[in-house]
Amino acid sequence: MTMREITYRQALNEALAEELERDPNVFLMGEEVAQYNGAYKISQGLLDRFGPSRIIDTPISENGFAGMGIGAAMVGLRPIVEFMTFSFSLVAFDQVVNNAPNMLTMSGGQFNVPITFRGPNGPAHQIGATHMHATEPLYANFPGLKICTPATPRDAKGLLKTAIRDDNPVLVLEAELLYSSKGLVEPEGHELLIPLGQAEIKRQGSDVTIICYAQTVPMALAAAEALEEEEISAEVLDLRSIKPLDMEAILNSVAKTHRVVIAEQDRPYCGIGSELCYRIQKEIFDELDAPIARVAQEDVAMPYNERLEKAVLPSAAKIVTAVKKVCYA
Amino acid sequence: MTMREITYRQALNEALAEELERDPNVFLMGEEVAQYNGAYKISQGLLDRFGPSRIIDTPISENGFAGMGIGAAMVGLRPIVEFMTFSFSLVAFDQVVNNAPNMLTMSGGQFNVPITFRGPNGPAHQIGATHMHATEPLYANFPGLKICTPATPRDAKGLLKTAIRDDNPVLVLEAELLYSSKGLVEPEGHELLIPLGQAEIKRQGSDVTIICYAQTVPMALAAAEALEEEEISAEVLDLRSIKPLDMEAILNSVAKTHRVVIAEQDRPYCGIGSELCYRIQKEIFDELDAPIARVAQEDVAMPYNERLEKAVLPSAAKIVTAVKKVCYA
Amino acid sequence: MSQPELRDEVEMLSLMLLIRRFEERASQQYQAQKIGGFCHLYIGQEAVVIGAIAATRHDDYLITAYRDHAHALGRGTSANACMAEMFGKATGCSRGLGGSMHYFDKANHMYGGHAIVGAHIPLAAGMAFASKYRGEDRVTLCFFGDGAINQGAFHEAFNLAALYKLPVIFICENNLYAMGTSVERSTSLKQIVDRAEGYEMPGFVADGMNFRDVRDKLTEVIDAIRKDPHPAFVEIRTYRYRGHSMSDPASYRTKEQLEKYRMDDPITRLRAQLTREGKLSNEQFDAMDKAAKETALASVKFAEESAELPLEELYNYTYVGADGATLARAMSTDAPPL
Amino acid sequence: MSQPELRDEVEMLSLMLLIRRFEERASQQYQAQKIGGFCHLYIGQEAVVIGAIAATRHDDYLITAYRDHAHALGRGTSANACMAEMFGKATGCSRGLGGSMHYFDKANHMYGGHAIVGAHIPLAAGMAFASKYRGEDRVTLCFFGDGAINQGAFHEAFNLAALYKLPVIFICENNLYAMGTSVERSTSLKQIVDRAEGYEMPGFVADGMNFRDVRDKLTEVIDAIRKDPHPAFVEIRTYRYRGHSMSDPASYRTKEQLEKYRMDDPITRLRAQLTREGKLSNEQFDAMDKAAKETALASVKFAEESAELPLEELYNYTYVGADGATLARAMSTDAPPL
Ligand SMILES: Cc1ncc(C[n+]2csc(CCOP(=O)(O)OP(=O)(O)O)c2C)c(N)n1
Ligand SMILES: Cc1ncc(C[n+]2csc(CCOP(=O)(O)OP(=O)(O)O)c2C)c(N)n1
Ligand SMILES: [Mg+2]
Ligand SMILES: [Mg+2]
Repeated sequence: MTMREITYRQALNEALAEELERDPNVFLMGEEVAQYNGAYKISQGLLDRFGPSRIIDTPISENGFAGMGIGAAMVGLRPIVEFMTFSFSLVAFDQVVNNAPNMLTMSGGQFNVPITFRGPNGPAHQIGATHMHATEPLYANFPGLKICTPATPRDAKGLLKTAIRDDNPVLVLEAELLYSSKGLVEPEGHELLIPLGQAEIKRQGSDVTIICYAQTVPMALAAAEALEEEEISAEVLDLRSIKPLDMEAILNSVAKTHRVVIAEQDRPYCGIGSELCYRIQKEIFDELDAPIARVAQEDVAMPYNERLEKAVLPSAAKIVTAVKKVCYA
Repeated sequence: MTMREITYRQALNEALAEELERDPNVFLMGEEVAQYNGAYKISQGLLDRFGPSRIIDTPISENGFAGMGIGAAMVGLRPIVEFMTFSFSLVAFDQVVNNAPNMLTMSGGQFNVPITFRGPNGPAHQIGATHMHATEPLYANFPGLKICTPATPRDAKGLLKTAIRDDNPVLVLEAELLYSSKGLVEPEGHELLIPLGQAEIKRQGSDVTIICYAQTVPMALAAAEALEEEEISAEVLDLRSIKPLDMEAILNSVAKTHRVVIAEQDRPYCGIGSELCYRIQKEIFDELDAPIARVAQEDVAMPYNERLEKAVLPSAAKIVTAVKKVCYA
Repeated sequence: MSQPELRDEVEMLSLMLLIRRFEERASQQYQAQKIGGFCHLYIGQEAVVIGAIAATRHDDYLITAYRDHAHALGRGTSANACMAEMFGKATGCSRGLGGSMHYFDKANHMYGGHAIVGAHIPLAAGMAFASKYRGEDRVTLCFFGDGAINQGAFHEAFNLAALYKLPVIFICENNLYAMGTSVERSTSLKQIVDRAEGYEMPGFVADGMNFRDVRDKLTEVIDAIRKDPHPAFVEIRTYRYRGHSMSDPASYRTKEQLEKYRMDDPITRLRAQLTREGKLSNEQFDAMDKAAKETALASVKFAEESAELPLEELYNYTYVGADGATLARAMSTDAPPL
Repeated sequence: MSQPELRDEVEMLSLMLLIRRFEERASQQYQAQKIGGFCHLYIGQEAVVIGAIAATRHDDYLITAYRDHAHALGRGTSANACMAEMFGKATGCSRGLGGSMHYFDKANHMYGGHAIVGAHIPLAAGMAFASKYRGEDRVTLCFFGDGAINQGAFHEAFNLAALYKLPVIFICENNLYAMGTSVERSTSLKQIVDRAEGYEMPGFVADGMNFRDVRDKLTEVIDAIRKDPHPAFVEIRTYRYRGHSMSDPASYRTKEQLEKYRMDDPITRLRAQLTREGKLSNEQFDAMDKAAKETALASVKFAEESAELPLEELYNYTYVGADGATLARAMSTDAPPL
């Protein structure tokens, strides 16, 4: 099978097109997804191909159309709801956390909600305090949701397709800053389905495990590269899914390296790394040769100024610093 | 000074009355706070005493009146916004997390937002999946917010008064299940101000530190009592504030006991205990004699059935189990 | 599918009686602490839901808020399943996981039972969207209270439904109060139905104490919607005899107001109409009432004798799929109950 | 305080010119990558904000969305502070922490610059609440786009403002599009102003390409509000010449439509009115335009030469109070920048 090099954006677009093609119950709705082909052009060409009854432009009513998606899912459709960014999902928060994941329990198992919420999430560039939220720790706190965070075109395609087919509500948290990045993906038509809840080792190593996801994956790879020069061999473990969490992969890697740095794109307090810390020390406390270190955002509202923004965000350099901290601890 | 025994409800009521009396810029708004005297009667008598221009009934528009409070705070008032429960703050999520705490940064320091959001939060009894959210880990993730979680009448009064006087947005997360509980409080008129960010040891002990807050405080105390019979001496540390977090008090206690159980009322994934795990192991990794254990909710949507609900929630018995786990580890 | 026959009025009256007797029992059981949490009684409003049900097909979608016992009973959920739900039993319509506020019954096209004020209104738009998407002529009935009309969710759903011309009837059960807040203290409008104008949606008013008025107005609206999908807003004026929930003494209302509405009782009125028209004898009515009371009483027995879900099923309702329980259990901390 | 004198029209025209020339420069600087993030130009809409400012007092509260350069400049924020803000410099009106979408200027009663669509509308209600609470006769001006009217926040704020009779003017700058979505594709209404009816709020329409029409309509509305506090809704019909933001080619619009509006340019029109009436010579206009261009150019120089906030101040803007920076820094993880 010859792999093709395509962008993360293209990969998402292919996933949408393939699933729309496969299942007439699948439809896409959101702001500017149809006539404008998507604010970030993820839905390019889909209106032309699938028509206005399946590719649906909405008003700026996130709470309303998120709820519409949930209602449609309760009666058998499989909606894909695009948030122009997940920062705007905060005005729809109640629908995403109270209706989508609670319905199964509240109805005693009668109503599952096969909906996919997707869109860019987390750090972007200089768009300020309200527009760059990494929402993964907020949503991870709610039982009933599944969450994935692809970092490569291949993962983007394979995870989105799986999400659309899942019978539970799934959030596909895309990385805006990686939309134009390229990577190898199986040929079109090849059924690429990557299971939710499977991490992937993106680089083998033996001295330290860098756990990362979404936008921190390329940073972790760059850090690993830099560390090689200092003779530190870093394993880069991409979670790919936040929920379910692949604890097995994590523990296997940590059992090998005995040192952990978590590189996360979110804010620190009750972030993804907090939970990982608990779970890792819980399972293999005695295997750890140093405290687990984290590289998360600084705990400040995001400044517009570029230099300050950079200071707030994780980076390869910060990951290197943290790795050294745990390696020479 | 002779202390009086009053309820948690009464303590909150006194705090409101004293602050309304002290500062004409303070006002209270929310659903049923005025004519109905509060759904949980926290604002009993305040309408009669302070009149309808300062004790204001609202429609069921949480997002709208939370935003109104923020706007009023930007121009110099000091609003107290009651959420009938913090579960309903989820429909106002964007206002609480995007407007209140970001304003200071976005305006380059020109606009602080001296607002208090308060109301019952976390587990209640048999009101189901949508109505019992422990919102503290969600809000703790946002820089710019302060959060306190009183567990006793004295803390309720002292923390609420401090919150109202704070120039930042503060969330006072009250414990509905403790509203009728009693405790000793300084006489009325005594200026009881408990600083945000100061934990309190509610019971001294030497073998294990049980970190708790809000509804898990009485559980932890009961657990400690039970453990005494098994000759385990448990120190009960009540965080009182979630943000800022009193790491000094935590580390002092852990340095003494070397074992930690975190008893939290929230859900596990990215909960308060997750963050504590990270911070404790980060600071005194070598002092820990066992992995840190947590007792949080089960990660399921809250069932109505009483027995299942009980199985989901933390309890004294579960805390005892966890303590034994870390003590015999 | 063609229009159903006009549902038999005597049968509809018996449903109204069932609702009333069922809730009287529920109230008693609540006081006896057999029922937990919140419990909101519908007594006084019976003509609203039964009028609507008389005007609709069984396969039309129905969704409502937390004051939902009547909606389920009206749709055909058994009194047993309804009572058992409040008792938290596995035989309940939501297996005891939902409680009074979350009645669901898929087979009877009852889509809940929703407790966050206003939050189910967008769901109704989505259900209507789905029937239009599939080319069905189903109508979605969405009930909510007068307090819900000031939620953002209401507004967004109304605009979306109007924009996409969705076949949904938004029914505001205006019982004059949202907890202790009267409509004029919550809403800047002379009459609620006028909110429809802000969306160029047709608006109607019906007398919620009068079964026939509700049924006839809704029949007209539904006919129009089935022919040509579009949303409509119907304000149905009614009254709840009891407090907001079991714990509310309702001291914000006058005795006179309550008495005025009691004099206009929907059951008494429909009974009188039918009797006058020779369609119902006193004996028949008494028999119906007796049957309703027996059904209600039997439901208590049924609920009491039913089993709860076994603790082992705790993790079974968070995710569907073969590994659902494993996923839900994975995040347990250090003292799991199982 | 008494009504202010009618503001001098020539001065108002010069403000409109300043806005236009400033944004032309900003556009150029954006293309040169001196400005980051999102940048939304107001060109074409100048008569809206300046008409409003001509009708209000300087101490009236003003709040708007992210297309906010004109609102700050109109209120008296210097071009230097505005340009420096986009450059992310400490001399910017929000110290370079807000960027184009978050202009704030407390001294000039400019309360932002808000980027979540609709989310600032409740803030406006709160500001108006505060002036009423204190017994001031201030009016709050709240600007938002046609796309914002379908947010729940809009609806809740409208009802609250109407219910509490708050002195706030909600101004919808209807420029026909929300990004690529035209009003008729987002809103189920023949005209936006009719939304006011759903709240029994007075509604008005003004021609946003005509400074005098905006000013006169708003003067009337404001007079009424100052006498007797209440909210009002004003739809002002206008057009943005540029794309939604710098990155939008606006291919969803026709050339003809754009040309039609350009022919009706608000600056050209006010100039012609004043010239016709002998209040403005061509020389005066040219001098004003030249001054506007120079101010804009100088603002670029100022912004370029200004310093950024030092990195050490990173933690200073999260909490106020003596220990604010300590609190913000406390949650740092293992590789803090400082
Ligand atoms: C978002 C939200 N806010 C507040 C509540 C609490 N609450 C439950 S019912 C209710 C009153 C609703 O009144 P109405 O809509 O008129 O319905 P009714 O009870 O009269 O049937 C309130 C405030 C809630 N459940 N959800
Ligand atoms: C809640 C939310 N959803 C989506 C966006 C993205 N967004 C920014 S501006 C905009 C269009 C707004 O249009 P309009 O209100 O007409 O204002 P205009 O840009 O025409 O001035 C959208 C969708 C946002 N900022 N906030
Ligand atoms: Mg009501
Ligand atoms: Mg617009």
